[in-house]
Amino acid sequence: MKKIEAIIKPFKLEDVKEALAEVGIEGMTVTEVKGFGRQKGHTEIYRGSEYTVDFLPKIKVELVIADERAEAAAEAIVKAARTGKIGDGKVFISAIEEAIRIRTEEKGESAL
Amino acid sequence: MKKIEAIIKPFKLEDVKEALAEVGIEGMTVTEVKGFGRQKGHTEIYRGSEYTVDFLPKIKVELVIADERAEAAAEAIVKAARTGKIGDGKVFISAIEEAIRIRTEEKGESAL
Amino acid sequence: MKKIEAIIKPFKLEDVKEALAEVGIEGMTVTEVKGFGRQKGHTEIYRGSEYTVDFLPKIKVELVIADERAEAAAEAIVKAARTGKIGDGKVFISAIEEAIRIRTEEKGESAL
Amino acid sequence: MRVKHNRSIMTIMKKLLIILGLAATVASMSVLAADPEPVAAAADAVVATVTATTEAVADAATAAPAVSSYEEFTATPAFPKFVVDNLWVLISAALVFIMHAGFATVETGLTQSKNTVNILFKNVFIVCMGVLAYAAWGFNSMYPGDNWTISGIFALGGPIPGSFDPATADGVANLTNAYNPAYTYWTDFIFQAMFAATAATIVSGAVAERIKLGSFMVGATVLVLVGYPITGSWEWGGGWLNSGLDKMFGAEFIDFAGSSLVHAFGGYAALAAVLLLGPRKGKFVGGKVRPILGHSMPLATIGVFLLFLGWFGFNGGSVLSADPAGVSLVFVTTTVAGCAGGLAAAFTSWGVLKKPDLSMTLNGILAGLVGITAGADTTSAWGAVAVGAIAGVLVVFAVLFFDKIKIDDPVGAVSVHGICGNWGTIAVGIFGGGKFMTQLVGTLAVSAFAFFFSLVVFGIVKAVLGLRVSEEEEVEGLDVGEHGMPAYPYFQPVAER
Amino acid sequence: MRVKHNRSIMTIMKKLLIILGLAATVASMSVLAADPEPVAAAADAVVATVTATTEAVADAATAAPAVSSYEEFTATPAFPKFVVDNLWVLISAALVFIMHAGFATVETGLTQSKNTVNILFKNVFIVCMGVLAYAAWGFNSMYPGDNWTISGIFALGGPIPGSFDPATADGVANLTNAYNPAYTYWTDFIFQAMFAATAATIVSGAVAERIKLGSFMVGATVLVLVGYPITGSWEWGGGWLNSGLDKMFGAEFIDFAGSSLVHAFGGYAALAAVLLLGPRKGKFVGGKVRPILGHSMPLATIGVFLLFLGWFGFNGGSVLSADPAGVSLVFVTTTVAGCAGGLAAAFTSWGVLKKPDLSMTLNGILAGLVGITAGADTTSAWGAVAVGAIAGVLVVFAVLFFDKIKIDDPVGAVSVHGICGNWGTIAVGIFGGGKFMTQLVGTLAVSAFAFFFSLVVFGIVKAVLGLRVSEEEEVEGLDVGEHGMPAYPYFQPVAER
Amino acid sequence: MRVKHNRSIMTIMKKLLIILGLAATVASMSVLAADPEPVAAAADAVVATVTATTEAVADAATAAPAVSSYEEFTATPAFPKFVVDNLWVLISAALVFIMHAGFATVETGLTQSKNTVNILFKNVFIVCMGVLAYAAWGFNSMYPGDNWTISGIFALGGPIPGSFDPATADGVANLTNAYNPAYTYWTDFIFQAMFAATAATIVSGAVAERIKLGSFMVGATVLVLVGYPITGSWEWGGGWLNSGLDKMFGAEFIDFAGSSLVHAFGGYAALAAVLLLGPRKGKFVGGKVRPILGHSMPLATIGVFLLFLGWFGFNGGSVLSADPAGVSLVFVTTTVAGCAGGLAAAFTSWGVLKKPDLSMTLNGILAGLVGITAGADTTSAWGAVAVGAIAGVLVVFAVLFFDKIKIDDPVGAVSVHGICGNWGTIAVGIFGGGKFMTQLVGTLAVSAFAFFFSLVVFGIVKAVLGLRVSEEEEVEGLDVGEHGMPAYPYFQPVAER
Ligand SMILES: Nc1ncnc2c1ncn2[C@@H]1O[C@H](COP(=O)(O)OP(=O)(O)O)[C@@H](O)[C@H]1O
Ligand SMILES: Nc1ncnc2c1ncn2[C@@H]1O[C@H](COP(=O)(O)OP(=O)(O)O)[C@@H](O)[C@H]1O
Ligand SMILES: Nc1ncnc2c1ncn2[C@@H]1O[C@H](COP(=O)(O)OP(=O)(O)O)[C@@H](O)[C@H]1O
Repeated sequence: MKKIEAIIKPFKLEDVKEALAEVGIEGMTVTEVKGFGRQKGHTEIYRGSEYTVDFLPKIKVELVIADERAEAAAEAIVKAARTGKIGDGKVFISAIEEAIRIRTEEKGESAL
Repeated sequence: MKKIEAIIKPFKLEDVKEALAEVGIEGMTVTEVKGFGRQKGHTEIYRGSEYTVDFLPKIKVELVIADERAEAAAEAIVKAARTGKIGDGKVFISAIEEAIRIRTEEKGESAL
Repeated sequence: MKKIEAIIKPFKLEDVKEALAEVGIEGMTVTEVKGFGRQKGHTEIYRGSEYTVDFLPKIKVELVIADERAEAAAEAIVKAARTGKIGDGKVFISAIEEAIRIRTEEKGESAL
Repeated sequence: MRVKHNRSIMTIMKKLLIILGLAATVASMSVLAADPEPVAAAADAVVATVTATTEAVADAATAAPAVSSYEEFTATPAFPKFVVDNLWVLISAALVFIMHAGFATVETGLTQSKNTVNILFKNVFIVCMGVLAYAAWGFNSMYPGDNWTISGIFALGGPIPGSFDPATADGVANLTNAYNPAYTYWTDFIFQAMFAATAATIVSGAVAERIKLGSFMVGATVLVLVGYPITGSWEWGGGWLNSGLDKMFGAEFIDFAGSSLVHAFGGYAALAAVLLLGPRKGKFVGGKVRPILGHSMPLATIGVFLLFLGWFGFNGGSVLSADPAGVSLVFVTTTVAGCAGGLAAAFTSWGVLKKPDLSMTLNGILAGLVGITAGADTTSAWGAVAVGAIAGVLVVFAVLFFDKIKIDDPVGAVSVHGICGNWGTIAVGIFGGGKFMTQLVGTLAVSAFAFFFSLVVFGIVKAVLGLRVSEEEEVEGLDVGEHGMPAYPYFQPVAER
Repeated sequence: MRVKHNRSIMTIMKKLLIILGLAATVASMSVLAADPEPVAAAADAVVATVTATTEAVADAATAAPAVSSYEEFTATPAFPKFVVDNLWVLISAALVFIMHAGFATVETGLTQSKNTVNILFKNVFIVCMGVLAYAAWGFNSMYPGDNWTISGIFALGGPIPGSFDPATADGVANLTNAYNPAYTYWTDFIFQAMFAATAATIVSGAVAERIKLGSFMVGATVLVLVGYPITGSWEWGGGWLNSGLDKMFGAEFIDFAGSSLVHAFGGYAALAAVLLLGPRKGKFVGGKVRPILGHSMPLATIGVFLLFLGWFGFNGGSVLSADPAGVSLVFVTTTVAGCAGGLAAAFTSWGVLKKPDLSMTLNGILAGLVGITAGADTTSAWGAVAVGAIAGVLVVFAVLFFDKIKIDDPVGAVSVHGICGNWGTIAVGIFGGGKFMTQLVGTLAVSAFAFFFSLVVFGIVKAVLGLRVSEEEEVEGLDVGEHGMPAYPYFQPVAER
Repeated sequence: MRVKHNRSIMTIMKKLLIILGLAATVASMSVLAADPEPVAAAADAVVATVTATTEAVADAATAAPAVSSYEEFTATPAFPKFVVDNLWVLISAALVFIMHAGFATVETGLTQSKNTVNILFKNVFIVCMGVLAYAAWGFNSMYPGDNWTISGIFALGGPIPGSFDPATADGVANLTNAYNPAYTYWTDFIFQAMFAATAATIVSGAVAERIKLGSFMVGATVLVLVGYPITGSWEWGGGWLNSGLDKMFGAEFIDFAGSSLVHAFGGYAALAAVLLLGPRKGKFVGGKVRPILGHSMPLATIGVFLLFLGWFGFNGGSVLSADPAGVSLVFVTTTVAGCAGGLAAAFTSWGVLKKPDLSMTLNGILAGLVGITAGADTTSAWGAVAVGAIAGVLVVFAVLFFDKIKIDDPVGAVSVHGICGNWGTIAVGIFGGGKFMTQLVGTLAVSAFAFFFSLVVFGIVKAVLGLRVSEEEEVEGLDVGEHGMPAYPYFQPVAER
């Protein structure tokens, strides 16, 4: 199994969710994160003093998926999350050794 | 070393923590996440318009652990987090290559 | 590629960010988490009843990086995040199989 | 005393006293009341004269030549003073109104965010329902004049009139000093109506985070509609408490602005509801108290400030005129008692609990205010400091005590309003113009009635509708369960936005 | 009616009526108004006498021997009553002021957290600008006395004077009952000034989360500076609405405290701005309504409590004296209407939408208050309950209706102030002291003017400056976009702290 | 001027003037004050007559035949006016009370969430302590009558009496116009007491997020108990400032409601404390200012609205009667000055800092209000606009200036209350009824005393108890460190719930 982690722009979450649904993905977990990258933060002013907001709000989408479906899922995410502007985010893929569904104790791919 | 990631129902955190303590686990990191899965969200109404809350509040528990203790830990989590109702969550296990304790620079299992 | 996950004390984030910038790292993702570990939580009182805060606020820094730079990065983090007091946190390193830059669909190390 | 008509004591009173004897255990804090005489001496003189004055003014006013229309009345010499008095009672009504915003925010701040919409809704509902219920029934039940159903004990209510014609005798009877030396019928009604909902609001805080919305709404409505006017009629309506204790104890019962009639009533009604309801899941686990933290201290603090502000109208308006000596004394006693309560609770919590606890300090301020409410017009300034300070200490121990006996009251409503309502009433027999025994009997009577009435009402509601939300709903929060709506949807579905 | 001077109706009025005919479609809710006569009969008597009284008092006062300085005036018998009356109008001004805090919190609570600084800034700006604009121009444009530019229709404004010398005739003319039987020039100005900004504040809520800051500021300033005083002058300034409808419909137009002049004006001005602006991105997606949740229900609720409090001054102060019969009736009608509106909306939403919706209940309270505003002094207590309850039902359906026709009003301002402002004005012809047709024509005239005036103003602003922020800014929030500052920087750069 | 008794100037004053000369550097903004004469001319007439009037009324009242009891007094013709006057001062006290809620929310909103419980606790403590300290000592120290310890400079205080018997001469002396033409002893006390705590509250905001709770409590108590009454006695108590500057500069010092006595006192006391305390960790890093963002703009905005509301009592009540000309002018000047301050700060921040800064705009409103406080009764309406607008500009630059010189004042208290308190006092010599030099000397004297007194007090506290929390506690927040309690426990231990 693979784990796909995608860092995306927050307002793209709905699109990504729908794109994943289209390729048949039924489960995912999302987290609010802050990202630091090429997309530089903006300068803001508070009571006369400038400061830089380096960390921009992003959403992390995580899903564990059978090996053979990983590529399709990654592709779906990339397509749905793209705006073409800097800061669109990344997709990372890694290996997962085991998955367990807590409710049923099913293991492996059938747990997803 | 293994990393165990468990997505559980928020009100089960205390039970899971205690179950892990019983099998001798002393460290973990938890995150507030939102989950999308078979457990369908509910429909709510705001000012007359319906909307679906797809993403339900979950807690992610992460712990890194020596290979041989991983199974016991996963089992403890599964037992403690189970309610038998849909949406109980998942446990994922993956490999960790290195761990460092920042305070002492200890490495490997002794860093956990 | 490697993924470095560091759990650090919140007020060390800025130092870690700067240390990573010095070794040339340009991207990272941070999350607010709660940690449970050797650093015991404190006892607080609310309306006359004591309770223990087991979970302490921490920051998780995640970055994906080329294999050869992983060690330097981990070292930079450890140095910057250390206070020498209990609860300084951990660094975990694992393998990442693929990375994609959403904006350009670049893959592998060039996506970082 | 807000009596319109006096009635002599009834024999039924004696039966009630038996019930009261039993109820005395409920109010175990009576031990606190020591020797009633010392401090009150000087204050007695004050109240006597102020009362005399008010009556003198009243006499003067009513002695004015009868007028045949409101217009004529405006030309009488009594008119300018009538205008000020009436205005002050109206402004006080507005101040008491804002207390509901205070209750709403205190209760919201001291409970969890997942139950916020529910608490806000309940508080908003209570004000709306309370005023209308009082208009439809309560006002006439509480102030029956001569129309008692059971003399001095109970009167049927009924709707207030819709309008008066100022050009006729009807208008004169209700819009001039023929009705009251200091205010019109409308003013009387609206000031009293603002008080009415308070009792139910107090209950709302104590039963928070687990009561079914519909069940609460039904129970609270019956409390305001039927229960509150009954005990109210006993004293302010001229019933047995107002005129019946003199022969027995050598003094009438005094409850200036409602330490018992409003606050203890609410507190003991809340206690009964809480007993029927049980503690929140997770509050008492294995013999230990697990605190459930309030989700916003700024809200709780704003609420206490608003309540304090409202108290200037609650107590100040209860002078029922703008009499300078009376209102200014009441402002002073009210303020210093609230401040002393706050300091006392702060230092008590610091000493006993090791940390200066903000939520206890806030409770302490309210405790001091509740405490002085019965005797705000007859207590000396330094007596008020004492009354408030004792209330502030008392409330901390009361909160600890109720936790110890596993009675779960998220906001401390029973301690603040019940216990300190009792204390404040009794304190009139110590520091104010009353007699200890009369005050004790009076506050026990009101508290016992409130307790048993509420027990019956919520008992029936429990049997018919159920009182408590499902465990699942309690865990997930009543906001989504009862209202389908979170209070703070921070992490919204963000698509296309 | 706050007229200083009366002027007879102009022929130009007829032309206006043609426009109104067209505008009638806008106010499609007129169907709701049934038979005007029944309930109002008794109330008529009330209003007649109260008015008579006020005038009598006025006569008495003005009949007092002329004085040559303010100092002399203070020794006249009319002085004590003048002091109270004046004081009450001033206190009312303070209460109306606090409504701006209410608007700010309601609007903030019902919108997203990323636009919070922007909304707060707009509301703060509006109060500041509103008062100063009214001082510089509006007051004199709205109350022209005999200085009409187009008689009964429009008057040029100009700055208020800086000071009066109480030792001279100028002081007597402006600081004593020579100016008004009940208040000084300054009191008159400040009370009116607090009302002035309200119209723009109403617009602020409706256009929230997408309008450019600068464009809003310009448009709102023109509304307050020029637009609001015009319709104000028609009625309160003694223009054609005040004195011109009698012959046509057999009754003058009545708008006691501004259901039309303030609320409907604001509501329809908002409607025009919203139409020019379009809905928020993501609100209407593929024929479906996607609700955008308000970010803090406690803020919204605090806001409604503050608005309710302020309404005691808004309506109570509009008696323009502390007349006991008048002010106490207004307190009662205002309160019960607000409460009835809240309950009606709560149960309507519960019935129709399946859940008791807090935000609808809050809108219902405001709807009830807006509804009673036109007739608070001439409606009976139970008539006020009816007016409020109907407004509470109406507002729920109005909100649903505007969502259905894809008009995006985040806080329901058009429904609460526009629709219920119309309803309240018409209700004076049903439950209060007015005639149905006069009331209908009056409210349509004001609404239509507000709508078209706002359409022109914001139309020009749109052409010159643009109205809407960029899509990107809308997504990221106006707080960072317009102000470079988040409202809740929870996750701050934490280094070294 | 609130003097009860006048005393002639002392030679000791000269020595003080030497200290003041040195202190002049502290108040470097004096350069801003231009030609004192022009605008004030017309306004002079106003104040003269209003004062004359008030005195005339007073004379009339005191000329009334002596009465032997309060009851008799109520039958005198002076009574109705006395009732209104007294009522207005009491209502004003309630309005000033609500300012403490305003301070609490402004300070909370402009600081970090981890220090919220601490700030709320301090503010709640200050009100409670302030009122009681004033009762126990301050009132009598500030208004010594003839009981000066050092004539015109210092008087020992002592507790207020507990009660007056209205049936006796004592009652007449304190509860009737024998005490004051417009209010009772109690009213006088409570109105003044509400002011007393303000000075310490101002300090609270400036030292937020790093001062030890206990140390602050001790220091603030000494400030309120001892310090504030001293400068208060100089002017309002009839001391040297009130009666000593006439011969030197040809005019008495004027500080109507306390631009200097309350605000500058608080601002300069805060400055001294901040200097002893040092900036928050992380505020100034390597020569650069790193802003530490306030955690809730809605709280800050609510606070400013509440403060503005309270100012109607602060300034309006300082007329010390309900005199229509006086109070209505004060309402107008206060309002327009606050509004002008807000707009001026908004546009200044927009121009200078490129973005319209909400927190600066809020500061600007407060600056305008502080500015007009000294001359609210003697400045023309448009003069008040100028005073407020200048204050609004000034406050923006003052905030930038203190940041530049590395003085860390989280909420801008020194700028708003200190600098604009100075400006407002001096402005009375430009736009109001005062003389420039007198005003300058007066405000410098008060500011210098406050600064040095606070320096000594907090210096001793620092030596004995320490002033600053540990670095670790500062990083983790004072809520957990000092109170063991977070303000917003969002992520609670959730087991079983
Ligand atoms: N090496 C990395 N490891 C982890 N997260 C990263 C890394 N680089 C970028 N990110 C995340 O991706 C987001 C977008 O990256 P950025 O460099 O700003 O733009 P782009 O993805 O268009 O190259 C960042 O805000 C950060 O959250
Ligand atoms: N493939 C997946 N990858 C990552 N997280 C998942 C996946 N499937 C489910 N989850 C997480 O587990 C939670 C529970 O899953 P769900 O399908 O609702 O119920 P169950 O675990 O009982 O099958 C989800 O809310 C989501 O957070
Ligand atoms: N085995 C583990 N797996 C995951 N996270 C851990 C583990 N052990 C500790 N942590 C994280 O590291 C933080 C610090 O650990 P702790 O044991 O308190 O101190 P130290 O790092 O100094 O040994 C914890 O709060 C927790 O977030």
